Amino acid sequence: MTVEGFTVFAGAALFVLMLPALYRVAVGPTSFDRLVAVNVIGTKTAVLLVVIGTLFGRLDMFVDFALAYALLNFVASLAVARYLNRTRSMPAKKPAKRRTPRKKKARAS
Amino acid sequence: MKKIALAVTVLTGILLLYAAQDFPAWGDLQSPASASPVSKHFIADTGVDTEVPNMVTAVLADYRGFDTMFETVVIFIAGIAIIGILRRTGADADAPALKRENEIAAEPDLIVTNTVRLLVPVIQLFAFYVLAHGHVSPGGGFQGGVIMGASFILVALAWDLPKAMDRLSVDRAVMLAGVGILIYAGIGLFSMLLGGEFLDYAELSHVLPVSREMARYHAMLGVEIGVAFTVTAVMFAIYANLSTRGRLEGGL
Amino acid sequence: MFGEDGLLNELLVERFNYCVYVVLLLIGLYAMIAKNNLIKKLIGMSIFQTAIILFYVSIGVKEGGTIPIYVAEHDPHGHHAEHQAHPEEANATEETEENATTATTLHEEDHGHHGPRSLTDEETSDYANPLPHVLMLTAIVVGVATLGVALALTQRIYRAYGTIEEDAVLAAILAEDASTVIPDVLATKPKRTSSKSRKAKKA
Amino acid sequence: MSMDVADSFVGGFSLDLGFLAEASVETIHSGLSALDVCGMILASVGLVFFLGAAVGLYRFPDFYTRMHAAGKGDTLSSLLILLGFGLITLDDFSMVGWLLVVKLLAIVLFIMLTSPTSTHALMRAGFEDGVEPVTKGSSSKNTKKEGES
Repeated sequence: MTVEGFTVFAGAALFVLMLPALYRVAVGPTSFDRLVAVNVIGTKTAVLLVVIGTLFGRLDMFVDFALAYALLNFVASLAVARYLNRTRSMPAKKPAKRRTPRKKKARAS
Repeated sequence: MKKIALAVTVLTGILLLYAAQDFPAWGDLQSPASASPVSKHFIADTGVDTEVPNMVTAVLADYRGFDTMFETVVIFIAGIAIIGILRRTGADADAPALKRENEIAAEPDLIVTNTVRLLVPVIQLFAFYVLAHGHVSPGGGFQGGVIMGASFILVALAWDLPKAMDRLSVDRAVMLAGVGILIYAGIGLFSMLLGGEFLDYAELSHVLPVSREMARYHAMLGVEIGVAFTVTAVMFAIYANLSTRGRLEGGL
Repeated sequence: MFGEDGLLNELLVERFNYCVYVVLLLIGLYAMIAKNNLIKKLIGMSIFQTAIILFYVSIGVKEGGTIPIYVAEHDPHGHHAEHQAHPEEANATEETEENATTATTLHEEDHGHHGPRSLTDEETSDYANPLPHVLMLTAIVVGVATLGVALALTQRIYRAYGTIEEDAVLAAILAEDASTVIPDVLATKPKRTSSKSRKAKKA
Repeated sequence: MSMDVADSFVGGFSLDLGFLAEASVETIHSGLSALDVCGMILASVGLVFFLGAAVGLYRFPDFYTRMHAAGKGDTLSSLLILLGFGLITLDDFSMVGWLLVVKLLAIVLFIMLTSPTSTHALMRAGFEDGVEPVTKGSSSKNTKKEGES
């Protein structure tokens, strides 16, 4: 196995393993589940950028992308966490939250 | 309504896919965009003209400098517009009605605040790196400005808005945004004074002890600094106004 | 169907980037038209923008090309780099004599030029087209500014009408149009009605 | 000037022009060095951890356990993969290789600090919002109820 081959494999594996997280984003019963999954995907995107940089042989450029992406990902997830922390029982949020478990129930049955 | 929307969408999609057959294939070297003399010139001669290795920065700040300047003005105007739209005046000012129901005052979280306290200087240093190193690696005024603005937003997120406004108040941010545009336009006007055209950085070699190419190189850095000022200030102003619905107090 | 000249081959293999952009664009378009919630409309607008950005950037791609930043040997400040690169190349040229000779001649040419030179057509095709990147950089920034203004307007609408559902906002505007006695309402709630009637006139 | 220093770093870079196809075997890596092997092992372990995180995210019954899987597995796997690729990049010990490793370490440090922090913030937000954990005997009924409380 060459380094090139391993790099391609690692990138593909990262991408494929993001799919369960994407599933959690799509159906996660609460919005917090979705946010955790989004956070995971964001972190892994930064890693994926490093992998792509290795593949292209321009890692010195892609490292900057990865760092900036990790930073903005942190800001985003922190912002949403703080927002949800502030707005506890916002009236408009309740029906949305109620709807998702029901959907899941319907799918299970 | 939904059916009409679906029909319109599908129709558009069919049209677009039909048109896509005539587009150049993926990675085609002979596609019109790649084969045009303009793009070839940008790739081949950027190094000769400006000595900047990063072509994107060179095209952004030099070849298309006029465009970027008014881009910066657009951001500035957007910031002012947001402040103007959300500002509470007259009878609106003391209307309390718009607090969300059961809104609680979020305590600053110990872990989050300590992490942010640790990270903010590093992030700002990274912003300066991205700004100053934008000629050689990916980066430049817009990116550096956004990262810088993010550091202020991070402070506002971890504690609350007033803590961030101690460092950069919205009024000062608007001023800073104006200063950024003035820096940009000032460099352009200065090169005009030196006998060139507006934003013709090469003329700056009359006052800088460098060659004409390196004058463009350094003037680009100055221009990017102006852009970074504006973007930093406007990003923070947008966040401050949108997150508090124009009240500029409290946390997110 | 997936033969050399088939339609699907052309669309899905050679031009898959356009398929991706069309799908994203349609999602955005549908959200903008059909959704009732103004925030969801804005999300649709954001997706639409992303589709356009993807389209432009994918046009700039070249087969086998790298990102539009000069690699070390084309770097305008590469004189230093070349001196450093020399010993390594000398090590690397054990394989074939031809390689070594071409490498040295190339370097001699470079030294003759002394400083940056403009790239040949061959080398030009090694880099992605920078122009779409620049255009999209500015487009992203303008997109952020537009999105900010749109969000501010949405907040303003919420402040005036207490809802961001398009139906409800339109209904409120219509009801007001039908029943307003302007001076009367002005006297009680000056700010609200003025902004409302302005909106109504626009509508 | 710092620019010149940085450029000289770029000059020592042996992995120039990443033309994937032809550059792959002959010019860059004729064989696997010990560092390459170490890096590949580290990155593989990282991928295994990420597999654990992904499965946990998919299968665990409630918010807190999912967060547990995501917070720990995600952070550790990112660190391992980044370090692994740092070792792979380092294989010629040039100046630019060291610079890259330092930058990668910066990312590692950054993720190590931020990922648990954002996980903690999310966890706290969820807890204060009243998301209820699965308890013994409640199986998954409780989690479904939680949205309605």
